[in-house]
Amino acid sequence: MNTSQGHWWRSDKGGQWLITVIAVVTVIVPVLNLVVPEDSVFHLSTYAVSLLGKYLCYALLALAVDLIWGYAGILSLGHGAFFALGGYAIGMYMMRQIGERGVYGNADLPDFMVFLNWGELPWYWLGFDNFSFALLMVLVAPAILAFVFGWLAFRSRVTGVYFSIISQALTYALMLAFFRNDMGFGGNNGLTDFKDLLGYSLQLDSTKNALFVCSGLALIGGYILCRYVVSSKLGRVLVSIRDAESRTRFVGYRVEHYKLFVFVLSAMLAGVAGALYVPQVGIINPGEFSPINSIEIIIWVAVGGRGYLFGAVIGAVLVNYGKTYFTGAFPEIWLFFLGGLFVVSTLFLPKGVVGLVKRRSMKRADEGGAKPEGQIETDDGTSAEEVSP
Amino acid sequence: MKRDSDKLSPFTSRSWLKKAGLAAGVAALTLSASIAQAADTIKVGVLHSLSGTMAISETTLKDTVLMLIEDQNKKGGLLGKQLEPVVVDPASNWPLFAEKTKELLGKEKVDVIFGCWTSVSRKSALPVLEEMNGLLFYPVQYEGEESSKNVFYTGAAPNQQAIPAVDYLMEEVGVKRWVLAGTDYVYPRTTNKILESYLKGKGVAAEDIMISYTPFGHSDWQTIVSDVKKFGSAGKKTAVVSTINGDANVPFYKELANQGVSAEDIPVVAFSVGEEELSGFDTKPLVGHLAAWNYFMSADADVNDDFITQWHAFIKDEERVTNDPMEATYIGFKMWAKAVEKAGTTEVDKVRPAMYGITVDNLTGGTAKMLPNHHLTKPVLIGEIQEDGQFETVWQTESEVPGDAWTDFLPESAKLISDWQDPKIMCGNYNTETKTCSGQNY
Amino acid sequence: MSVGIHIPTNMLYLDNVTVSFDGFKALNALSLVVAPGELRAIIGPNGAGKTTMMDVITGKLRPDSGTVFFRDTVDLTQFDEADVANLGIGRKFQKPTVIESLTVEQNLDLAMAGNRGVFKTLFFKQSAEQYERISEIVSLIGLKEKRGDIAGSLSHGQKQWLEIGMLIIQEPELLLVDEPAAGMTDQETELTAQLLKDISGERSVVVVEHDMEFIKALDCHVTVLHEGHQLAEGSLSHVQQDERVIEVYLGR
Amino acid sequence: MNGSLRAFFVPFLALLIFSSSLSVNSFAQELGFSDHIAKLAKSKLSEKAVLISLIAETKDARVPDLFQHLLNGDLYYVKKTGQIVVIEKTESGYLAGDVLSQQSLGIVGKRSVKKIGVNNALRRQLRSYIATFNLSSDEANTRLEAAKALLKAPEASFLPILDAALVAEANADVRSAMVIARSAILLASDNAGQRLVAVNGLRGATDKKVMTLLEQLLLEDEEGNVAEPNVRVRQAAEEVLGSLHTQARIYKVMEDLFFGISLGSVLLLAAIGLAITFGVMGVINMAHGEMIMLGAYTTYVVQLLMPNNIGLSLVVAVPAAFLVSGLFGVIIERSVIRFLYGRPLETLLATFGISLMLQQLVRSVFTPLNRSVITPEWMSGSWEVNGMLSLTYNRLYIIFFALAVLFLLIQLLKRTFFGLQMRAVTQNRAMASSMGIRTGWVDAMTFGLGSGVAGIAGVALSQLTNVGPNMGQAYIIDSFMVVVFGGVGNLLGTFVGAMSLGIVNKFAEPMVGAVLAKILILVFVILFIQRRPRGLFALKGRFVED
Repeated sequence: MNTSQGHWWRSDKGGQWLITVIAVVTVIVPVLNLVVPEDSVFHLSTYAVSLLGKYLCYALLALAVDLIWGYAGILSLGHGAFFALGGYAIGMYMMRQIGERGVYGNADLPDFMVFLNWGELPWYWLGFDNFSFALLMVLVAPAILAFVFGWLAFRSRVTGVYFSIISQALTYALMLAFFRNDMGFGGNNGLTDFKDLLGYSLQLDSTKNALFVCSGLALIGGYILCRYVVSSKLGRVLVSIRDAESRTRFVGYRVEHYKLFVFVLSAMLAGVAGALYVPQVGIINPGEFSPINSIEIIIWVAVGGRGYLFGAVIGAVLVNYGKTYFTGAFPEIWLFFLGGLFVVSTLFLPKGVVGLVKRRSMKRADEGGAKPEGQIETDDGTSAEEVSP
Repeated sequence: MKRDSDKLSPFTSRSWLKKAGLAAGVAALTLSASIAQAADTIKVGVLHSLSGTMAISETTLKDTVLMLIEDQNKKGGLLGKQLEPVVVDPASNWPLFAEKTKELLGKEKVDVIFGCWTSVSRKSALPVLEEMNGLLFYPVQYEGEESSKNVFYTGAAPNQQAIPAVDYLMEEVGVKRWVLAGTDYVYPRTTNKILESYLKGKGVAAEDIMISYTPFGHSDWQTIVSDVKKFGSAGKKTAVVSTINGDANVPFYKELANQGVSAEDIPVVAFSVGEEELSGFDTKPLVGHLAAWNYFMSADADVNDDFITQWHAFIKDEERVTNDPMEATYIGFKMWAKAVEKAGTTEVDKVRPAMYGITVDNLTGGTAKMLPNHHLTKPVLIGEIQEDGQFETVWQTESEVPGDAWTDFLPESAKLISDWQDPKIMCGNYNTETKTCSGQNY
Repeated sequence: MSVGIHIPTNMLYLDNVTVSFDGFKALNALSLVVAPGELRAIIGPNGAGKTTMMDVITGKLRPDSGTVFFRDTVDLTQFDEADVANLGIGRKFQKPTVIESLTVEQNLDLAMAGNRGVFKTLFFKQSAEQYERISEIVSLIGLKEKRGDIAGSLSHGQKQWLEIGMLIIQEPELLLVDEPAAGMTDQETELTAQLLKDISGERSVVVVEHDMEFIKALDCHVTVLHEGHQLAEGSLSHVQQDERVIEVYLGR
Repeated sequence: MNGSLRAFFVPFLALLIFSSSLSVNSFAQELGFSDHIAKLAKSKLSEKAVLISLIAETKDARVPDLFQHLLNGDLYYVKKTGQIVVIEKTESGYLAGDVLSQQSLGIVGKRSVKKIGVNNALRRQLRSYIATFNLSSDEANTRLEAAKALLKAPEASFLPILDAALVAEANADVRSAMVIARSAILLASDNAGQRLVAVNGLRGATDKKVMTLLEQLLLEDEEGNVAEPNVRVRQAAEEVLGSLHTQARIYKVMEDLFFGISLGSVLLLAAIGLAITFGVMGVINMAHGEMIMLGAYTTYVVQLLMPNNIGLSLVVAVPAAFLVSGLFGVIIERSVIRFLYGRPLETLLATFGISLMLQQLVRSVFTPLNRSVITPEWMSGSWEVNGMLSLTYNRLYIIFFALAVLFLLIQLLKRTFFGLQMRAVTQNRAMASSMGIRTGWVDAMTFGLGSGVAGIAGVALSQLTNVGPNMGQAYIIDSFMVVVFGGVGNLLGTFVGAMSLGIVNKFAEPMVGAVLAKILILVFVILFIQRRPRGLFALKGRFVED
């Protein structure tokens, strides 16, 4: 029997591999960067460290999306919003940390407020000079948004494409709102020019490596958390919601509560990803809210393979590596490659890269019943409900 | 069935070790080895978006840099070495500007970067430039309020574009009532703040200033144009100062024309509409509206004719236009080349001091001089749009205006000056009241 | 009508229920009483309102007018599907709806009576009794060998049974079963009828069915629906002789 | 006085009056027409203003034409000789004609001549002169335009000529326009009585420019002195203004409504193709915006192919755009989407990839720069209902166009055999197939139809906004909002959805600004979907559970 609770790790071979790789990378990358001398062949540039750190953050974000899409069938086209909110929360902390070192030397106000003649710090900036508060907000801000939005949507049973479209509207509205300078988040320029985090200069290689390690650990932690959730009975309720939402209700589960729970959890993970991302790339601006970004996240998950968790991680890294490579190698035509990749992967890899590998290995060793948990039967977010006579 | 057993030991030690070893090998192979090559060329980074929303403007600048490099190489390169362009695409994605800057400086080891268009892209790249001590030439007019050691700003500061334009309207056209219309982002916000303060200083009453912001890519201007019409019917000569960004301009001007607002009634002076933007417009309804720039393609100068000829030959299209940011790129490139020759090296710390005081001929006549605040002296031209998409210069400053990094019309900013040459100052934001460099000393 | 042993006099009491879609009355002043422990069959031609009635009872649809009482006191129209399920009403759909990507065991585990709270399920651990309970049910529905199999791999009939098993393990007081015999072999049909008869008594069972053989096998009270209201009620032989029934339904 | 007599008399009078009323020094007066003109070549803009007055004063018969050429920007001078010429741009080059001798000089090199530039002040001056000449036109419309033009720049010097024209004028509309123009001029009179008469003469004029003129009377200078010293005139002006303001408010509401309907029709056009590909077929078509873009680029290409028939080009572009976008749609459907039916979210990914590729395609073919699509004459300008309310032609046409497209589409779906097949396939594919409908063909045609309609929308949008690689992106989210808000699978819902969003947006905009209005609309849609999870016109009943 492959469902018993004690086995939730054992059965996750892909996850074990993934965590091993991430753990090794998390250890080795800082060593290659900091310890190995620069002229060595094995030296890793700081540029590569930041790049890999960015990939890890994207991977965590993809994981968050796979949790709701792969397991609960909720296709959010607005998950970038939670990522961005987490990023803004940590960005606001770092803005406050600049203190007197801003260009106007004004300790009370961020630079962009100074030259736009703001009198005082708006109330929603209060508390952000405290790291713990900011950290709390990294989780709370996305959680509140997800809770309110999810509560409204799930309660009135907005499902399928309707949910997708209004989640897209949500992130679009937030993007427009954050673009407004009147909002007090730096408008289009966003928050930038960060100096340090917890007193450590962001320009130091050691800080960068520390952030990289944090990203690696967060990804591992996030993965274990997600794996635990999807392997629990709650995870099976989610799958049941995904496959037959109406049926699940008739069994007595309050579908909206479950969806809300996993949606909020996913938003918080996305927030953490954003919070780790921003110090590594050095800027957060409303562009992160743009609907295109959220669609891209979905694509990472789809390319990697939806509903396996580790598939999302692999997809995020693959697609982003592809982007980095193509923009450098074929700056003029890289969109052809990227667009083509999406088309080809939906046509020929309906279950993503992971699905491809699984299918191969399953053919090789066909031991009945070894179908992975979370394998998708219905390939769309709308649940396959009963059909009337 | 086992329950709760060995839950906390996901990996047996053997498999763990095996996997770790394999993973380490993979990681080491794929991630390491960015070997610096011995430099026998001078690498020039080009950091302009070739895709995404900004590609429309930035692709031209990429081509301009490539043309200048090709030209320089024909002349024998610099310091006896050939120039080698390294083009990357930050894809109109702001964090990607930081990443690509890192790539250019860290991986490609370029000696100088020409790039960026939007302020946010520059702000994104800035910390990286400062950290890795790179050198960026930024060729676009912007809101000012910045003077980094590692950036040379070859576009106009607000005092080289917005303020002269308003002066012209006030003095030559007799405008008494002002509409400040802009896209809601930092450049229009800052420019409008500066203008508002400037106009009020000139005795314009608050009710004679209307400020209106619109989202990026706004396409439905009916209401705003109708409001402008209404605002302009109060009996005083009215003008619109437009900081409307790129794509929103076409529908804006179309709506103006269709609602019967002609340049003779309510002229619009724009800071972001140049020849290249006009080439995408149906210009007939725009005739007579104004733009303020430091360069017009129609400028009557031999050096300009040569530049246009060279551009047409390079791009293999006689119809292509030239514009202000291209001139700024041209000036920046020529200055950098001169400074490298002067310093005898491409090392940033030697090239930078060599930059101050270097002069290059403007394409409109006169000379541009690099000031110690990393801005240029520039002539300011006001042109009226003609039906052929060119500008007719209707007014021009007597001499070049020195660029001011910190505007005098915002209280906090007025205190600051920038000087990277004066050993007593040596910073980008020297507070003249406290006699210190406020903030971080970069 | 069998006499209930439980305290409520009626397990289910629909009073004058009307539901309309864009002017079309799916249920038209329908009244229906089901006693505790009763097995009741409901027949009627397509569009008679059978499924709509189920939807109203289980809280999926709100009636335009009328009330639905469960155990005399609980007005079901005030609750949604999950509430209704937790009150003790189970429903089986016409098309077998099991969670195909979960195993037989997991399906039963999901349906098993117990706390449905989010955090309870997150930290849920199966107890030995629960394991035994599932064992009982898989034996009952004849899926003992398939306990660990993915539900999607079961045959149609097996899925029907699994769903019935899920209903039983949910321990409802009232079961609503929609065409359980559809697509089953004769032998399976017989077994299913027997199963339903077995589980009624302890609980009330309402079966909607087309298959007359099956109804006959159930050997219970029959209600005939037509155009949203009750046309006749009584034993199968009784209703089969009703003129109106013959006209609208059987007579075709 | 008959027409020909007027034609002779009025300009003569006009020139006579100019010569006597303009104060120019006697030395200048002696110089002839040709001398002034020669000076135009190299004088500064401020000098040109004086020269233009002087030229007008010469009463030369060539003056009206000359001014028109100067205004149009086809007056040039030959660089070497300073000779003033009129340039006609022909395909073979610049065709020059001497202004003085009116003889053709043949084709000249582009670089050998230079344009005589004018600025806004000069244009206004020229227009006023041309208006005075036109007051004597045989065409009533031209005279009406001339009178209206004088209202824009009322100057005392035009009074005699206006009076003369008034005497000759028989047409009531033109007369009233002339009376208003005359009153406007008289407002600047030194005589308070005349000013009072003028103010009263403006009573009943429904015109914004009249409002401007009256406002000018009431302006206060820095010391708080009102421009109009006479209290009675002020009171009369305030009174007239009051009624004008009331009218303006009413027309403002009508204008907002028009704006709203116009925005609604743009949204409708953008969304209606999606209502088919997404609403009817269930394909989450992220490449919808690019279909619009292809339609707009088709318009551009059509205009390139027929540069001399811009007016006709749009008419040609509509079917062309339908075919181009429709063809792309069919190709996309056959090569990608047909493998993805029943998996709507995968169509999202694939079509998103396609949209990236299409964007890059036009970027590679047409460069990333915006393309200039010309607005034909018949779509420019506005229909002046009265001086307070004018409706722009392009918007008007687009409203009608959108309604026509909607109507035709509904007819197509309801009344044709293809529509029947289409509905059959989307409602029950298996059944339709078993009845002998070629479902594959119907799918391709349906997707092609949706894409083609998007292409048509592109033609209309090319008249309003940029034609560039990113233009599709600007409409995709709005389109989805409209379709979802209206109710998926319901063209009428799309129509009502588009119109209500458009109107709400336009009424909110003056209150909260453009940015907030847009945000509010989005929030409104989000909240609305909570209330009605399947949109405004949701299908009801059991069968929607799919």
